[in-house]
Formats: sequence, structure tokens, C-alpha cells
Amino acid sequence: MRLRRSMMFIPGANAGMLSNSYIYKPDSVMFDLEDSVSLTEKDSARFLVFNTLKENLYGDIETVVRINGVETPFWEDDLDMAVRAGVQIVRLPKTETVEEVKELEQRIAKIEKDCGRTIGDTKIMAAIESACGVVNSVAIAKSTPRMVAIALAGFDYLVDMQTSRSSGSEPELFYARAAVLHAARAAKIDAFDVAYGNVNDEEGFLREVEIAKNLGYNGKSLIHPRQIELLHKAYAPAQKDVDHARKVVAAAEDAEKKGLGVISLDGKMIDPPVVHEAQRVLLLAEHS
Amino acid sequence: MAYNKKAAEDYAAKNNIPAFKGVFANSPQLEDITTKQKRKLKPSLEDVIKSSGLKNGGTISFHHAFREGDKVVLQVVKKLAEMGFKDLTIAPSSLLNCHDGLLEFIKSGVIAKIFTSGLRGELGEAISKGIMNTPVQIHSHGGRVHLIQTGEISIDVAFLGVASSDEFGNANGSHGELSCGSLGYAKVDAAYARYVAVLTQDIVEFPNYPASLSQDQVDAVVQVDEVGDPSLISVGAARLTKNPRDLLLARIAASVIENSGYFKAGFSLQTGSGGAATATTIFLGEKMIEKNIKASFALGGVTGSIVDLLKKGMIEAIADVQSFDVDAAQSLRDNPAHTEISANEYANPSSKGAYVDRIDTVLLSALEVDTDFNVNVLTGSDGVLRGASGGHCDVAAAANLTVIVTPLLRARMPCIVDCVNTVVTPGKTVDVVVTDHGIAVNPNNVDLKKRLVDARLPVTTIEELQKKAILLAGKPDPIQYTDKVVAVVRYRDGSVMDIVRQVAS
Amino acid sequence: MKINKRGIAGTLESSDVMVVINPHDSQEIKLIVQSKVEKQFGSSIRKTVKDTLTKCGVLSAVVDVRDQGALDCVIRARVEAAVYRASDEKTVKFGDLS
Amino acid sequence: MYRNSDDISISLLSGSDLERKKHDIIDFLATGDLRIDDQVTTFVVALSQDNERIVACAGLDKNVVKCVCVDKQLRGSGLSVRLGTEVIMQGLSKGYDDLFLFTKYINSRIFDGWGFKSLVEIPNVVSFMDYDSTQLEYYLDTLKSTLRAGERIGSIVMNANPFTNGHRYLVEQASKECDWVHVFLVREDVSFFSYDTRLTLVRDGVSDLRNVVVHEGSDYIISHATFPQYFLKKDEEITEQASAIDALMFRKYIAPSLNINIRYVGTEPTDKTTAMYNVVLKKFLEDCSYSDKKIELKEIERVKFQDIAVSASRVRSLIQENRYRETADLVPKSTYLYLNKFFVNEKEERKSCHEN
Repeated sequence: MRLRRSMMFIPGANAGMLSNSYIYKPDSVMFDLEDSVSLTEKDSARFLVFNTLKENLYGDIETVVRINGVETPFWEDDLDMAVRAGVQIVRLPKTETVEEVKELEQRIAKIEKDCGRTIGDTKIMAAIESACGVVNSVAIAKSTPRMVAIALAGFDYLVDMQTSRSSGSEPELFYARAAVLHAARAAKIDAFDVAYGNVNDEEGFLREVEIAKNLGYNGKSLIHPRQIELLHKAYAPAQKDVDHARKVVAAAEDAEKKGLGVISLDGKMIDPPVVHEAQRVLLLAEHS
Repeated sequence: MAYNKKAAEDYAAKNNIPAFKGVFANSPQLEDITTKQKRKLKPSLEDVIKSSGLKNGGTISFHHAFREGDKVVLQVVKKLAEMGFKDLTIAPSSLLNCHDGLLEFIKSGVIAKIFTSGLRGELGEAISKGIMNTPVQIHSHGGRVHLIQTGEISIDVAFLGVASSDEFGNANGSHGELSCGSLGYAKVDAAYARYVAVLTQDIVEFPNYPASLSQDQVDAVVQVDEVGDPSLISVGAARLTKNPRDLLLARIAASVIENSGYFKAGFSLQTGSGGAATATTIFLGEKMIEKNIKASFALGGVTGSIVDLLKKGMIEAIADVQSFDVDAAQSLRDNPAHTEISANEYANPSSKGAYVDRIDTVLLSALEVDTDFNVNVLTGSDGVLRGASGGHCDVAAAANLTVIVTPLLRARMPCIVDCVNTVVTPGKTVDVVVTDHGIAVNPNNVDLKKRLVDARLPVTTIEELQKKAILLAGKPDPIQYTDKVVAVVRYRDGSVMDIVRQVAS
Repeated sequence: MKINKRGIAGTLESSDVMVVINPHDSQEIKLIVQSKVEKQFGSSIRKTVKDTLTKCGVLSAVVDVRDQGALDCVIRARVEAAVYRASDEKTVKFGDLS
Repeated sequence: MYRNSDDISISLLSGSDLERKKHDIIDFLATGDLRIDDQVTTFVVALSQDNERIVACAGLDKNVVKCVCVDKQLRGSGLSVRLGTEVIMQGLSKGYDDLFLFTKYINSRIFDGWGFKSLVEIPNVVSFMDYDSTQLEYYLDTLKSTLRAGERIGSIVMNANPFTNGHRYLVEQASKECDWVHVFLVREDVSFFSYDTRLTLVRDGVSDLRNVVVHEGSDYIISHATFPQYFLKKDEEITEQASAIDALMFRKYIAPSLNINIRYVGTEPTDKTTAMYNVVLKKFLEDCSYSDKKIELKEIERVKFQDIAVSASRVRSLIQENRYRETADLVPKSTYLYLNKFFVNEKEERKSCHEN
């Protein structure tokens, strides 16, 4: 099991940020080759991200590279670089159809074969950024075993929906958040909520974190390091939940030791999903 | 018995006591009503210098409350050069980048020797390259007072820029348009210099209160075109920095203080200036409010973030030797709980009572820290003088908990090293080092380490941090020095802590 | 790889390095390095730049390096980018750079 | 979706984009006590994304960086190096080998951060800086290949716009007094006559003098024509500092490469600006506070025609007034032949035929 609460964006062309952002300890880091990189620096960003990945600066932090969209002339070079550098996850922006994912997957497999990586080693994360993407999200989420998470990206989606970001209850994202999360859960993969753009607005950020957390999102995309600790704190389980989870896990271990097929705690039977959830709570507690 | 003048004179002669020779015999200044009141007012800086009796080879002093906005040092030295002075010793409380212009006067022989807390900019570079024949003596803020009291620094003339003064020399830094706040360093010069000159843009009505520098200490007052630019004092506004690394360091530092065992009602603190220090103050303030823990007093160079906590009632009092920004200067002027203290009261180890002795927790920065916890705040990793001793070793020695905050690397330069280039603050007085890659606790502070580990803070060892730095940056080549000594680091008690050598070219 | 024109990559920002590669009229690498960490890492920087050029197969070039304390991986990235920009090579062979 | 954390974007302005923003740039420069320089063709501008306000700018006039200004609030924020990166990238990608800038002395530290180094400076007044000092070394190496042995090595820096009898006289005098004379032509191409034309006319005009070497212009020969005016208020200041920088560059770099020990100039009886230029030149060529070897400045009385000093400006105004024939008395034959070929139009030629 892997925690994916925080996925921090780092502009792929920024040498300083690439050199030291691991100190903020996000669960995942996303090196961006897309929106944050100007057209004239697409090539140099690739070299920076390549060498950063090769240097293994980020240690235990999960690495993601956001490539340019399949409609651009950049994505194949981006992908070639990322897979060869050993990135864990490739994030495909503006995913709308299963076909795009399939094309990406074939391409990855080819590069993996070429550079000697185990086929299937490179995972995929699809970013859903349009109405079409939201509607197809179930199929996208289930399209390949490489798919480990899907992420909702708000900005383009809201443009597509002919609306914009409101504050407060955010009705404009209501359907998309629910739909993308359902798609992820149905496919048994993780889901990331949208990034919050105003880095100076702690309150607004936390309000949104509450929404995502309560819905059941694994975490959020983040655009500034200072959001990481706030997010991790918000995701920290309550002590009573931790205490309960300990008991559940202990009971499960006990049952396994005794070779029992059924786990019980205080006389009640416990299903495997409950054990799984308890393990997740303990992991969260350990990392908050 | 009637008055018998003769008998009084006889008695005086016999007992070797002066006899009465008229009411103005020993105070001629009172004879004329104009000179009586205006006698200290000099028409120009040149007149001040002439009447001071300064000679070649003499010692002059300055304070640095205006920091990068200081206009006094260069103005005075330039005038002294014009008047043909040579071989002077200058003993400012510190020197900053704005004093690069002194270089010219070192080259021309006007300045032969320097006592200062800090050296930076082109001046620091030139001195590191060996431009001076006599090594610069680097002292701490407390140590400077000690050297003045022992007579090693014997000030002939103190040139003290102030925000306002009356014609009799009652002067302060907090009232007037050019407010620089506390005159904590100048107070010492006023008390010990043989001749004290006050420079001001603003001569106000007598009496000018508060009199940080008092009329009984001041020999001359002169109006000059400029003494300083207060807008250049600020070294970090009260608002929170946007630098994410400083924020990270500050969060850890605040947690370290919170869990150190000293964070309880009535504790005392000093946090200094700079992005990370200001942010730490803000985060610590949040914790103080959350847990309703009030501090008895805050000390030091004071910033707006400390003032803010005073206003919120979370700090009972501020003892201010130097005001780092406008907020601090205003608070000193307006808030009776905000007090001006002299450098002697602040940090002199041989004073009868220094505020640092009563400090629980202090947050300090570093250019380099080594695996023995020794701290360098004076020379860069290239061995060049680019920092200041300040109150660093003073507070570290006296405080119950000394926290050093530094990134592990500045760009490629490791800040946690095997051995610092220059020791300013000995490792024995340092308790914990906070970096963006983890916390190292001085092994002689076992309890603290346990408390921080229990609080689940990222505790590691100083050796691990040093290895990590090398792993990331590579191993730096050692700096090459010549045999020539360019500066001497004096510990707060006046002893020689370390020497700085000329950097080989 | 052949250096046919000027290639520039990098910035003057802290932790970065600016690399300018020009064609050279003789078969050698002429390397000029200026670094704010020259005294501590000058030789290491030169080695990294030269190794990277060798890996890229560059035998003749004038290389100007202005370093602001970049880590080795950044130096490699900037040299590689400048080399490709200075050559007529369109596709980057990341496999060869490993 | 990603926004840079400091919310400042940097863009390039030239042509009509620049025209549209010009007023904003002028207003912004005024906050830093600077004026716009009309020679600047490209501006790098940093805009705050909140309100599109200019927070920093820098201009490029060919290979000279001009009009650099950063909002006071943002100094020391790292914005300056972002601006510098963009300017240097621009300059170098346009093919220039070196970039230059003139700045008030107090601001020169900012450009240390851009990698610029001071070539010469007048402490507390002005600095002349460049980006890649190895280029100057190359140039001096080239100069050294024309090194001539001798006791008295003279030099003249001229604009020669165009080459007149006045220039000729000056070169002749120097040629008589010296073992060798090095003539440097100012490169700047804003003159009436193109650089190539001027060079040809100078070469032709001195070809008979055996001990004269004509050097092509370079970025390191500074003159009043190449000195920017945007950061100084008074005209006298501009002349004075242009002249000082000219003198110091010459004394520190050019002269030692060729063992030059005398520099010749024509006296200036009427034009105040030029007269002052010579005074300042003398001061800085001979000033003892600079460690570089002194250069003697020798003023030669200007040659006159009909009691008026011969000058290039007089020749130019005659041309502008269509009085080409009259230039014959003011310029050497080689120059006149050129003028005749290019300026004396057909109409006049026909007219003169009839008169014959």
C-alpha cells in the first residue's frame, strides 16, 4: 500500500526547484513538462528532468512526469526521456478517450523493451480535464493495468464546462469530483483532487481539502510546497480511529497466526476491506 | 564667627584643596548666557573634529543602528581624510555593505586599524585579500563593551548619528523623522568615549526626551545633511516570507522550541532577523496563542514579528538593543513595555548583569556549522569575510537552549561541514541544529534529543547531515590560505577564539 | 556530435548554470568556467562538463560555463541541452546519455 | 494550471508590440530616474500578473544592454537574474559574441549577478562592463599582431564621417612625429556614411603614408557616438563620461597592446562639446590615480579653409545643401572622388556639361 496524499508539481525547466524540492517530502512529485514549460524550453526541461531522475535525488518519493498531450509534437520525446530515466508514473494530460491511453501504453512498452526495463514497470496516471474525459473516466480508469491513479484537473475542465471557480461549496466541481472518484474506486485505483491555485489562501485550501477528503479522495495535486504539511495534517487520522485500527490489525494478524479464516474483534466478524482500511489508517498515522 | 576669606584660603592651602577663585573660575562656560546654552552646538563637522582634539593615530567610533542606511561613517572619514588625518583606528559597532567606500581610505592610509563586529561586501573581500597591515579585530556585541572597558578599545572621539537631539546633546534614535529605533550600541560609546559628538539632521527644542544619550555625556552637537536612511534598516519585514525552504525551516524550528522543555509560561526568547527567523517567530506565536503560553520578555535585535506578539499580549516586555525595522522603532517609541537597553546590558559578559543571562531560547543562523557544532557566521565557504559576529556567541553562551537554523546546502555549498572555516561560536554552547534535511542535537544534551525524538521530529546526527551534504554536492576542495592573518576573532571575554587568514589567490 | 552553431542553455539563477557552446576552429575543447563556488568545486565542474561533452561525442567546441552553484545533474542537463541546440541533431538519444 | 509562485511573467517586446507598450516603459523607467533610449530595438519586460504592471525591464540596442530597471520593492528577489538571463539569451542568440553595458557606478554590483565584469570604471561615477571578457582578449591578440617597434608610437581615434583634409592633416603630423601611427576607426554605424565607406575612405586617404596602420573599429573603441545617453541627465555629463571611458579603455587595453604612448587629437576652437571632450580625455589619459601607463595627449591645431576649421560636419552640411562641388576644397581627392560618384546627381552633371 502506498500513500498518495500529496502530488507536488515542479516546473521541469526550473533547475533550483528540481535540485531541492524533495526536502518538502511530498508523497509524490510531478515533474512538469507541459503547462509550466514554455515552448522554447521544452527541450531543456527534458534534459533537466532526465538528469534529476537519474540522480535519484527524490529517494522514496514517488516520481511522476507530466508529458505534453498526445496532440502535441512533444509527447513522444517526453515519454522516451521519462521511461528511459526510470520514472515510476507517466501522467497524461487532458485524457479524453481510452484510445489515447492505449496509444501511450504501446509506446511505453516499446521504449521499455528498447531500454531493458521490465514491460509494465512504468505506470500511468490519467488527468481528466474535460467533460468528455469525465464522461469516459470509468473506461479510462479501467483501460490498462498500468493505470494506478486518475487525477481531476480543474482549470481546463471548468473552461470546458463554461463556468469558473467559485468559493465555498464549489458546485461547479460537484459532478466531476464524484464521477472521477467513482471511476477510480470502481477500477480500484487512486484518485487525486484538483490543485488549489491561490497559494496564499490557506483557509480556502483547507476548505477544499476537507471536501476532497470527505468524498474519499486519496489526495490532491499541489502547486506549492507550503501546501504539503497543511494537507498531511488534514489527512491525519483521529487518535480514536488509530486506536481502533490497531485493534483491527492486531486481530487480523492474530487470526492469520492461528490459521483462522475468519477475523473477529470483540465478538464481531470483520471483513477484509475493513482490515485494509485499518492498515491505511495506520499508515496515514505513521506518516502524519 | 564672621566670614573669613583668609582662613578658608589658609585651610585650603594647608590641606591641598583648591581655594575658591570666583563662581566662574572653573566653569567659564556659564559666564555668557549664549555660550552657556549653545556652547556644544558646532557649525560644522570640521569644527567638531577640531575641537575634539583628535590626533593622528587616534581612535574614533560609530554605531550601526542605521545598518545599510548609515551615512555617518563615510561622511566623517571623508572629512578626516580631507583634514589630513592618518593612521586612525576605527571602532564602529559593525560595518555593512554600505561601508565599501572605506576601502579608499584604507588604501590611502587614513585608516590603519579596525575593530568591528562584521565585515561584508567589497571591504570584506579586500581585507580577505590582505589589504591591511594590521589584522581586523572582530568582536561580538557584548565583547565590544568588554574591550572598551578593559581599555583595548580606547575611544578618542565617538561620532554618533541620531534621529533627534537638542542643542545640549539629549539625543535618541526613536523620535524624529529619521527614526532608527534603539541606540543600544551608541549608549556605550557615549559612556566611554573621551569626546562624544552627536550628529543629527534634526535639532529639536530642549529638553529632548527620552535622552538615550544624555547631555552629561555629550561634548558636541552638529547638524548635518544626512545621518542615515531608515528605509534601508529593514532586514526582513514582519510579513511571512514566501520562500518555501525558509518556511519549512521555520516550522521545524518552532516545533523544536515547542518541544524543547523550555516552552512554558514566563519563558524568554530571542529570534533575530531574516526570513526564517521571522517566520519562526510567527509560527511560535501561533503556538503561544494556541496554548496560551506567554513569554516574560523578548530580547535582542527586534523585528516587527516580535512587536506583533507584544501587541497581542503574548510577550510581556521587549528589551531592545537594536531595532531591525520600522515596526520595532515605532513600538520602542510608543509602547512603554518596549525598552531600550545598552549593549552592556544586552550581552557584555563582564557587566554586572546581562539580559542574555536570562534567555531561555534563542534562534540563530549560521554560514557553516561543523560536526563539533562550532558555528561560523563570519567567513563564507570561500574563506572570505562576509558576515558578522554580532550577538551570536553572546546569546549562545548564556541561553538555556541555543537553536541554529541553516539549510543543509546553499546552492551547491554545504553548510554542515567537517570543520568550519572560522569558529565564532563554540560548539559547546550550541544545543541543536535545524536543517531542511533533519535536526541534529548536540550529544551532550541527551534529554533534549529524547524530547525531540518523542515529539516525532526528524532527528538525525550532525555526522549524517554532513555526509548527506557531501553526497548531494560532492566533496569541496579545501580553501587555500596564505600565512598572513587578516582578522582575529575575539570571543566575548576578549580571548582569541580563531584567526582568519588571507585567501590565496 | 558536431557543433555547427551557437547553443545556449540554462539561466543565471541560483543552483543553475548557463552554458554557451560555440563551434571551434581546432579539434579540441576550449573550456572556460566561471563559478561562484570556483574555489571549492572548480575542478569538479570542469570534469563534469568534459565528461558530458565526451558522452555526447563532442570533440571540438568553445564552451563557456557560468555556474551559480548547480548540482552535477543540473550541469550535465545544461551541457546536454546546449550541445543539442548547437548541433543539427533533431532527436535526442536519451539511451546514449544514460 | 501551474502558476509560477512569484506571479511574474517575462516577455519580449519589439516592433509594434514595443510601440504599444512604450509609454508604460517610459513611465516605469522614470521611477528609476532613467530615460528611454531610442536605439533600443528589443525590450525584455517583467510583468506582475495581478495587474499587468511593469516591474522590471531591460533593453537591447544591438549588443549594448540599456535601460535596465527593477522595481524597488523587488530588488534582491531574484527577479533581476531572471531579467538578466533573458537579456543575455537574446543578445547571444542574435549572434553577438560579447554584450556591453554602461551603468552608474553604484548600480554595477547588480550586473555582477548577471556575469558582467567591469572593464573600466570611474569610481562613484560610471562603469563600463562586458559579459565575456575573453572576447576582449581575442581582440587584443589580433591587435598585437600589428605591433610595430619604435620609440614614439602615435595613435588617432576618428569617426571620419567622412575623411577630410582635417583628418589627413592630423594623420600627417602624427606620421611625421612618430615612428608609427595607429589609426582606429569608430565602428558605430549610425553615421551619415556607412562604416565600410568610412573605412575605405580612411584607408585610401592615408595609403601614401608608410608608417600608418589603419585598424578596423571594435566594440572596445568608445566614442561620443557610441556612448549611451539614457542614464545621465546633463549633456555635459554625457560628454565628460563618454570621454573618460574612451580614455580609460584606450589606456588600459588598447595602448599597451601596441606600445602606444601618444594620442593625437585636433584642437577645437568653436564646438564646446568637442573642446571639453579633449580636456577630459587628457585628464584621464594622464591621471596619476590610475595605475595603467600614462598616454600623452597631443593637440594639433586644426587645419582651416577660408578661416574656418575643416570638419566632417561642415562637409556633411554642404552635401545636405546640395553644394557638393564646394567640398572639393575640404576633403582629399580620394574622398572627393567618392562623393562625386555617389552624390553628384545626373542633373547636376548634365548642367555642368552645358556650361562647358
